Amino acid sequence: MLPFARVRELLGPPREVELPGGATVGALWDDLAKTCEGLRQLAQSTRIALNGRVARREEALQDGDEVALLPPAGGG
Amino acid sequence: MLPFARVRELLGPPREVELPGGATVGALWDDLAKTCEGLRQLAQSTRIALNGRVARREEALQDGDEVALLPPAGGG
Amino acid sequence: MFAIVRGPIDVSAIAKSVRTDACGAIITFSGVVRETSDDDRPVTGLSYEAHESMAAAEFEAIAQEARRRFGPCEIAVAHRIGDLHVGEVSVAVAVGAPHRGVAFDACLFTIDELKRRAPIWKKEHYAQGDSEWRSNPDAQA
Amino acid sequence: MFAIVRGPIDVSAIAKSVRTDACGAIITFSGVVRETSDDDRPVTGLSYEAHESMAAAEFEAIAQEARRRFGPCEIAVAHRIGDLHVGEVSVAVAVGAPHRGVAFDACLFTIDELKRRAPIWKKEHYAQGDSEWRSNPDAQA
Repeated sequence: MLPFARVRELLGPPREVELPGGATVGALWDDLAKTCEGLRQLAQSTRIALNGRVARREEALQDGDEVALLPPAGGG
Repeated sequence: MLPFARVRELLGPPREVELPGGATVGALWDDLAKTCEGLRQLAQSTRIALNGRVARREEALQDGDEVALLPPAGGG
Repeated sequence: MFAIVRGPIDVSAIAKSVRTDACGAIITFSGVVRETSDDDRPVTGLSYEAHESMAAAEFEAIAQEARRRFGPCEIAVAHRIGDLHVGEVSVAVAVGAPHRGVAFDACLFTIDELKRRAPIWKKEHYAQGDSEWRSNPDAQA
Repeated sequence: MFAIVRGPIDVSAIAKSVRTDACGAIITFSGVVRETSDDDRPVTGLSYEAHESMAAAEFEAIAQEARRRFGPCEIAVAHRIGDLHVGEVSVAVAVGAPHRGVAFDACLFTIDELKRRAPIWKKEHYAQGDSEWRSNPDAQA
């Protein structure tokens, strides 16, 4: 789980996350948001990328997947 | 008299020109064009600058004036 | 060249990388750290971070889209991450094309799209001592 | 800086000259000698000449007009004269502005107007051995 920018400041540095078999991208988000009020407020604006490409909530996770949490872009 | 680009190739390098008192920009052009068929063909496209600023044919010349002959621009 | 870099950006080198013998025009855009924020607060510097592999891939996707839209051209993009002072270059885009119209269009499109969709983030550090993550007004949601 | 120069143009130096602490965007345009003419003849090089004082004054007049039209910005222009080979830079325009919109607009306007009205002339030298004076399609008459 690879959080960036303000999401990283809420969740801390990248870390491994244990999930039940068949868990989805959405389930991971809900799990993280459960204990973090700040993260819940960013639900609308945060995109989630699975192995380097933006993913939908329904997509299933495999062992070793990289899930990145991407706040709105600020580059340039 | 300061000719540039294709006009310079017709008239040769910059040179002093003797004109009767009260001569105009147009009179200088006509004097030069009289003996140069190639220059007559460029009458429509050549602008004439008097002391660094584009001039009309009717403007009178003074001793020591710089008259530049400017073909269409090709810079860039 | 599509890169996230950690040190100063060499804009000349990026410009050179987009020149071919068919090239009649090279445009470079450099984004520079300004002394004031968009809401007019004095700024001392910026920190950038990026999802590096996704950002580089996005630069390349944007460049391909620019070529489809505007015509053949060479495009290079470099974005710096880490801490930057006022006056330093945070991003450079260079475009080489046979004629200037394509080069201008492709360069503007590339920087506009980069700001909208590349996974890069910016924290502004203010003269008053506080800091804030700032997203772009047109960032993709 | 508004200059006619005889040697290679240092685009980085010109870009640096337009930066202020209010500057968030720097655009450079470089015109480069292409290997083919507009009518597709192989080109070995170009020779430029200029009415130097009138050209430099025209650059400055164009820059003032650009600022009136698009807003505050810093503009620099250098045009090289003499003999140039394929790949060499004949002209560079740099614009520094708080935001990129003004910088892009002012840069494009400046090079368009320079080609239209600056007293500079170009002779193309072709691979076949002949040469020709070429004026710009939109040159002021």
